Amino acid sequence: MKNHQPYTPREIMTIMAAREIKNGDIVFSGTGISMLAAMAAKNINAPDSVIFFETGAIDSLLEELPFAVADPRIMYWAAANSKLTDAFATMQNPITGKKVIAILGAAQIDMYGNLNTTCIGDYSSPDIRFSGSGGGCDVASFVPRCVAFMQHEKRKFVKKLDYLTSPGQLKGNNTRQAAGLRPGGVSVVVTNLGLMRFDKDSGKMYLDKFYPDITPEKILENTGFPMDVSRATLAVPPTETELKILREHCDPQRLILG
Amino acid sequence: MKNHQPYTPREIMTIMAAREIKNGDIVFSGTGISMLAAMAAKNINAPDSVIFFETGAIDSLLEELPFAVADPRIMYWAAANSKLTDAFATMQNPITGKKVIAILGAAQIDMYGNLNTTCIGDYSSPDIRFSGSGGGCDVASFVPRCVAFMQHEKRKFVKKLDYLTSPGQLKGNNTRQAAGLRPGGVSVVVTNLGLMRFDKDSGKMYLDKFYPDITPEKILENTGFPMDVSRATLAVPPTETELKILREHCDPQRLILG
Amino acid sequence: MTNHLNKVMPLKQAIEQYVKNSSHISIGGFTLNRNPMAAVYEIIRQDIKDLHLYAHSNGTGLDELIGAGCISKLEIAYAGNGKAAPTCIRFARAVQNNEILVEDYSNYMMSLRFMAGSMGLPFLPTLSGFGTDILTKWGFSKSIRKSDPKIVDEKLAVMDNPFGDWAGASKVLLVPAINPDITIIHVQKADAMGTCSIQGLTFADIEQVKASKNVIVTCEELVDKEELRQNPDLNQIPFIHVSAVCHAPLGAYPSAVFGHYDYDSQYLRKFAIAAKNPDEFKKYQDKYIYGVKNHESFLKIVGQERIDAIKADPRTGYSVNMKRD
Amino acid sequence: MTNHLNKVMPLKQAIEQYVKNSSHISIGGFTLNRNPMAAVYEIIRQDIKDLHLYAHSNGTGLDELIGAGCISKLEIAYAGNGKAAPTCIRFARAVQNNEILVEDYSNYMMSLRFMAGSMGLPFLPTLSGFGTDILTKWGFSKSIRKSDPKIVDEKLAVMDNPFGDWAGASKVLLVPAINPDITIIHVQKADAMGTCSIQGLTFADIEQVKASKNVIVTCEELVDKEELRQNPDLNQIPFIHVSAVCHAPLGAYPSAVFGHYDYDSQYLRKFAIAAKNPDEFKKYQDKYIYGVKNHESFLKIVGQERIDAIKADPRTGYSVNMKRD
Repeated sequence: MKNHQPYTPREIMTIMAAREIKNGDIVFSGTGISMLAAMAAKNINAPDSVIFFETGAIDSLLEELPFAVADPRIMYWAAANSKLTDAFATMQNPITGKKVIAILGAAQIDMYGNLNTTCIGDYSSPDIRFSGSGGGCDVASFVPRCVAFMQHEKRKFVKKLDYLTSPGQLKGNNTRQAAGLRPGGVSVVVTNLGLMRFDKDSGKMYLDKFYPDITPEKILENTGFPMDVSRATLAVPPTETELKILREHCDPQRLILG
Repeated sequence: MKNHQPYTPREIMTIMAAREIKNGDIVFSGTGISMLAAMAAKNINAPDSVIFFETGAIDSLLEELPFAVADPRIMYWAAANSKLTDAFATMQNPITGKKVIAILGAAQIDMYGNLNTTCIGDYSSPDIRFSGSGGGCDVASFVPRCVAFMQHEKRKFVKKLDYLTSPGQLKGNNTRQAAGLRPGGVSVVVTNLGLMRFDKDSGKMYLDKFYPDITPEKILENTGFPMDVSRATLAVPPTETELKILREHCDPQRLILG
Repeated sequence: MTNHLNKVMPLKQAIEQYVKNSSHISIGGFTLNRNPMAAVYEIIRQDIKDLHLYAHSNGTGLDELIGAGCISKLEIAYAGNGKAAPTCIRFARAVQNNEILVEDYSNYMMSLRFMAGSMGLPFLPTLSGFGTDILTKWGFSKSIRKSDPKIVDEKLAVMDNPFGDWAGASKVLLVPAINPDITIIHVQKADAMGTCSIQGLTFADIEQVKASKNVIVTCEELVDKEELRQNPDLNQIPFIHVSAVCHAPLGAYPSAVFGHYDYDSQYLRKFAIAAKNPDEFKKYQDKYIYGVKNHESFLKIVGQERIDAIKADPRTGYSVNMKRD
Repeated sequence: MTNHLNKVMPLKQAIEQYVKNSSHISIGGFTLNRNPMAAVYEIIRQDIKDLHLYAHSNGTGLDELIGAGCISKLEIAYAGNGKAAPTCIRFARAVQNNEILVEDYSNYMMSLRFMAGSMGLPFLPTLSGFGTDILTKWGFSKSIRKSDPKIVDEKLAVMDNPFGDWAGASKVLLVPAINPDITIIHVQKADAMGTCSIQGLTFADIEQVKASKNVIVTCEELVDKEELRQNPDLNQIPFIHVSAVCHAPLGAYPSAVFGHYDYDSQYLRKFAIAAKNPDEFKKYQDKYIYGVKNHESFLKIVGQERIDAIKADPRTGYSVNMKRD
C-alpha cells in the first residue's frame, strides 16, 4: 500500500491498538506487534496498565523485547512468575478478568468477530495448517475486550471460517450468551486500513474509523462480507508525540516496526 | 486400666500402629500419638517411609515434635512446602495415593469403620460439638489403608454414629464402591485393648489381635456392637528394641507418651 | 509507582472500609499459624456483627471472632487449635447453644471451594465425601438459602462421570465456589502495590485471596517493590488481587509466622482456660481486646518477655526448644 | 538416603526403561523454553515410534519428534516456535500430508487436562470454548477412541450448571483428564531422590509430572538433598512423583533455561530452514541427531561459540543483547 503519511501502516496500527488500552487495564499480550502496542500504551496513554502473559508472568520489566510468550525475558523482574493454569484462571475469574484487554491475531475473521488460527481447508486434511488456538480460544471466551490485528484482505475477512478457533459473537444477536459464553470476544479489529467494531445488538462488524488516504469503499473492496460503513469517520492520525515515544522508547531498533 | 506389662497402653498402641507402616509408604499424619507412630515406624521398621501433612509439607525433618499440622516445625527441611489443595490431590491421585497410609482418630466408630468427629446428638443442635472433619473425610475417601486410634469404650464403639464424618465401608458389602468411593477407608483399628480389622466381603469389623492380659471377652464388653472374635490371636508385644527406639529416639521427653 | 497503585493504609481504616456488618468473609492461615490476628482483633473492636465466615481450619482467629459474637453463620471444615484446644471452645459453646448457624465441609472441600472461586468457576469436582453426612446434613435450610442470594441453593451435588469410567471414577461430587466479599491474610512480606511473598506453607491463602472481591493484606515487613521483583518465583500473590496493604509487625500473634516467630502456647492456653468460663472470658476480652486501642498496645500488654520467647531461630524458622504446653 | 530412593541413571537407560513404542507421552517446557531436548534427541536416536504425544505448546521438542517420525497421534493446543517458526514446520507438513492424527484443544484446556490427571479426577470444568470447532471437530474418530482404552470416549462434554446460575455460569465445559504413561521434564536443579526446583515460569510441568504414571527428570544441576531442603518453598516437585533422574547439562538446548542459558535463535532458524526441505532436513538430522551418540557429543558439534553466546547473564537470567534473528 502506498503511503504519503509520516508513519508506516505498522506504526498507525500499533498506535490505534494502544489507544484502546486504558489505565489500570491488564493487557494480555502475545509477541510482535501486540507486545509493541502494549508497551506503547504503557509509555503513552496508560502508564498503570499491566502487561501479562498466558505463561504466567505478570508486570514483567521487559528490558528487551521477548520473541515468544515463553521467552526468558518475560521472567525477569516480574511481580510474580506462576504457570499456565494460574494465568488463565486470572482471566476466567471475573474479578480480575473484567480488567483484562487482549490483543490477538488470526488467519481469518468473520463478520461476527470469530477467529480462525487453526487451518485452511478441511480440518481432518487441511490445505494449510496453522499453529492452532494456543490461548486464543480461552481469551476470546473470557475477556470482555479483545483487539484483533489483521491485514485487511478479502481472503482474511471471510463469510465463513474454515475453522472457528476463538469465539466472537458466534452467529450474532444473543447466540454468544446462549452458547454459555460470557459477554466479550473481539470488540475491535485494527487493520492496515481502519478500525472495525461490533454492533451491540446484532453483533455484526461495522466500520468505525478509516485512516487518512483510505476510503470506506476501499475497505469494503477488501472485505469478504457486507459491512455497515454508515457510522464511519476519519481516524485521528498518530500524533507526533505518540510516534516519537513509539519509535524512540518502545522499539528503537525497529525489531518489530521493521 | 491396670497394667503389669513393661510398656504403657500408649506405648503398645504406638508400636502396633507403627508396624502397619511399610517401607516406601507415604504416611498421612496428624499430631500427637499418630505423629509418634509415624516417627516410630521411620526409626524402627520403615526407614524409607515418608511423613506427609494435609497442610502441604512432605518428608519434613521434624527436629521437634509438632503440636499441630500447621506447626512451623513441619515446614523446616521438608522436600517441598506446598498447600492444602496439593496435599489432598496427592492422596486423591491414585498414582501417589496408593502408597498413602493414614492415621486418624475419632469420637465414635461403627462396625463398618465409619467415623464421627463432628458431634454427639442432633447435628442442628448438638449436645457436644467436636472439631469436625478436617481432612479426615477426604483421607478416608481416598486412601487405601487407614489406621484408626481409639480408646476402647462402648460409647465410642457404637451401633449407629450420631454423624458420619469419614467413610469406612458405609453399610458393608459393596455399599462403599456403589456410593462412588474408591476402595479404602479405615482398615485397622488400634485401641488400648487390641487390633481390629474388617472382613473383605462383609466389611464388618472383627477382632484380629488382643494384647497380653486382655481377653476377647473384655474387648466385647467394651464394644457397642457384635463383633467376630473367632479369628483373634494374641498380639506379639512390643519388643525391647521397639520400646528402646520409641522411648529414646522418638519421644525422649515423653511429650506424647506421657 | 503512581498513587492509585499505592494501597498502603492503616489497619483501622482498611477494616472500616472493607469489613461491614453481614459481610461474607474469609481469613488466612491454619489453626495456630499465620492467622491475621491484628485484623481479627480490630474487627472485634469495631464491633462488626452478623459476619458470614468461610473457614477451612482457622483456629485462633475463628474462636476469637465467635467469642466476640461477630459471627452469625459459619461454613467450616475444622475448628480445633492444637494442644490448647482440640476443639475450639467458643465455637463448641456457640454451636451447642444455637448462637451460630454452622455448615460442615471437609478441608479439601473448603479448599476446592475457594479454588473454584479463584478460577471463576461455579464448582470443582472431587471424589471425597460420598455416603457421608457432610453430603446429606445441611446447616442452612432451603428457605435460608433462598432468602440469601449470597448462599448457594445446594450445599453439594453428585453427578455421574460423563466420560464413562475415565480415571476409574463412576461418580464425582461437586463443591460450589466461594467468592467472599473480603479476605484478610497475614504474610511475611508485601510491597505497597500489594504483591505478597509468603514463606513456608501457604495453606489455602492464595486461593482465598484470588476468590475474593476485596483483599486486605497485613504484613510483617512492608518492603520495596524492588526487593520482591528480585525473585518473582517467591511471590505467590501479584498485586492485581489486593485492595489494601497494612503494615502489622507481629500481626499474627498469638499464632505463628514461619521465619519470624512461633505460636505462643502460653497465650493460647490462657485463652482456652478463660474461654471455658463466661466471666473469665469477659475479663480476658476486656484486658486484651477492648482495653487496647490497637495491636501495638495489645503487644505491650503481652510483654516483651513472651515476644522474645517465641522469636524464630533463623536456621529453623521456629523457636527452638521453646517451652510448649 | 537408602539405595532405592536413589533414582539417578544415565539418560539412555531411562529412555530405554520408560519410553516404549506406542507410549502415551508428554514433555515439559513451552515453545522455545525448557524443552527436555537431550531426552527428545535420545528418543529419536532410539527410534521409538508410534508415540501418542500430549502437548500444550511444546514447539522445539514437538517439531523434532514429528520430524523424526516418532509421533503417530497428537493432542495439542499450539504448534508454533517463536520468530523462527510461527507454525512448526514439520508439524504443519505432517498434518497436511496426513502423516499424523491431530486433535486440537486450547492451552487452558490442555493445562486443565493435565491438572485433572494430577488431581486424580476424570475431568475439570472451564468456561472456555463454547460454540467453537474445538468442541465440535474431533481428530480421533469414535471407532479409534473405542479401539484404544487409553483414549477417552468423548473429546469434551458440556453440562448445565447444577448450582443454578452460581458464579454467573449457565453451562460449563468439561475437559477429560490426561494421565500419560511417561512425562519428561528438564529443570534447573534436582537431587538424587527426584525432588526438583524449577526457576522461572513452570508452565504446566508440575501438573504434567503429577498426572504421569512415570516421570523422567533431566537437570542442569544434580545437587545434594541438603541444598534443596534449605528452601522447600522453591521445590515445586517432591521426589514421590519421580521415577528417574538424569544429569544433563545444557539438556534443553537449543531451547532456553532461565538463569542458565538463552534459546539459540541461530540454531532454531537453521532448523526451520532445513525443515522446509526433505533433503536438507535429512542432512540436518544425520549431522546433529543420528550422527552423534549423545547430547554431549551433539553439543561438541554445536560448538563452544554458540554456547558462550547464549550464556545467561546472572542479573537477568537471559543473554543480554544477544543477537537474535
